[in-house]
Amino acid sequence: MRIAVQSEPFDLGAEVSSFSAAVPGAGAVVSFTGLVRDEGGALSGMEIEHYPGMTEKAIRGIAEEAVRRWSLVDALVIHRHGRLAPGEAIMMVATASPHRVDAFAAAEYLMDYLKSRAPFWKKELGAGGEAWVAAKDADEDALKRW
Amino acid sequence: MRIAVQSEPFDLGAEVSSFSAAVPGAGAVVSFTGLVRDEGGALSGMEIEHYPGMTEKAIRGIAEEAVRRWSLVDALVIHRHGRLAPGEAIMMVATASPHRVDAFAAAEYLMDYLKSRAPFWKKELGAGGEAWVAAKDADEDALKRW
Amino acid sequence: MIDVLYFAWVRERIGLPRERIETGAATVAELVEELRAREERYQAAFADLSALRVALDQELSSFDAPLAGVREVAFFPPMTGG
Amino acid sequence: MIDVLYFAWVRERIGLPRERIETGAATVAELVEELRAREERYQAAFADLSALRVALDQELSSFDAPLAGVREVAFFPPMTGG
Repeated sequence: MRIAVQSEPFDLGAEVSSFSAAVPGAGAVVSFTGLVRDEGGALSGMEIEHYPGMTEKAIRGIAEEAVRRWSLVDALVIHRHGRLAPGEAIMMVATASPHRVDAFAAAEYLMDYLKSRAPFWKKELGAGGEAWVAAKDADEDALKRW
Repeated sequence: MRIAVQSEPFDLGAEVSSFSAAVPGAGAVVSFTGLVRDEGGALSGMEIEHYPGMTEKAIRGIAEEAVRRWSLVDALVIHRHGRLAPGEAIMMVATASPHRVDAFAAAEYLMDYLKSRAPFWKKELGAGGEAWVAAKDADEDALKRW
Repeated sequence: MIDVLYFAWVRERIGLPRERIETGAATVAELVEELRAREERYQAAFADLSALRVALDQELSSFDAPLAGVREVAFFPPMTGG
Repeated sequence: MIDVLYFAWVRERIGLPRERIETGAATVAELVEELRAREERYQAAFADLSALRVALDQELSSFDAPLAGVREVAFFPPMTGG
């Protein structure tokens, strides 16, 4: 299980490729990638702040819980911080399981918890200025299904 | 929306990479890949039969329904037929949406329908001989949630 | 004349992937009866219809569907894609 | 002495990312009261506690939690990762 918190870009294709090449016994691999939207050109980018020290710990706790709940061969989380341009990948998760249902459920669980329980804060940068992204009630509600 | 039915291997990383690079407005990309399991060395491979002509049509119908149901920027389905070795990718789907919930739901919908409504038949090849994979009641039941 | 296609273990039991058949059957079920009456291997393939699926002109259909106008009938077990 | 960290708009309102504070506060809520009493910018940051989250030694906690033994307190808005 690899967890990376970094300012550098990552190569999504290479990560998915090497992850799925090293999961013996897995029949299903799911990946999720979050991209910076351009909002039709209204956004010039995004600035992501995080809490060094707590971030890695929080993500590891979430990933370990996913491994306890589902039959996972492996899991991967990469999350960037700092300045990102529209279209760039913000983060990714990947899960591998013998069964597709587990791979999907674990990936969605990771995403729901990373959204609301990992200490990242997004600020949108646009022509009209800067604005912190507000947490959505829907994201908090999404945790209740697990 | 690209749909490919082919005997040749595909490059999962390259597909995920080029798919996610060409989805303007998308904030979420989900991919699923099905791999040939080795069942602890008991399987020497898999032979996948399909119904040329109907296969492409059935997959396109499933993908078009996914586009009607969810907010998708794009979708991709690649499915192989013929002889595959353990660890090889059998198929993949990818979905891109402004929202993660839609990207996940559409990918799961595609997978549930491809499992039971696209004309492919898997045969496992092992030391103990060959055996057609039986359809699972759970896979048929999975369609009811949509 | 109608094209009849067989896939997976249906194909293996009957011993061929497709054939052209002259039939007066009004429905899929009647066509199955005609085939069963032919030879043992068709009996073996069509022993349990609940284990089979049928497509008419490449669309999933049912055994009570009419054959009028249909050019291609395919018989196969439940699909196992993905 | 306790390390107090601020993130996102809490950091921006207070104007610094962290500071060391001498406090006799028994709970997080008492610490917040002390900070509010200091200056306008703390008032602005802590105006609505329902819009804030707190972590004690890098674990999410609550405003009524005791501070005994805690070395690091962090205040921030609801997280927006992923």
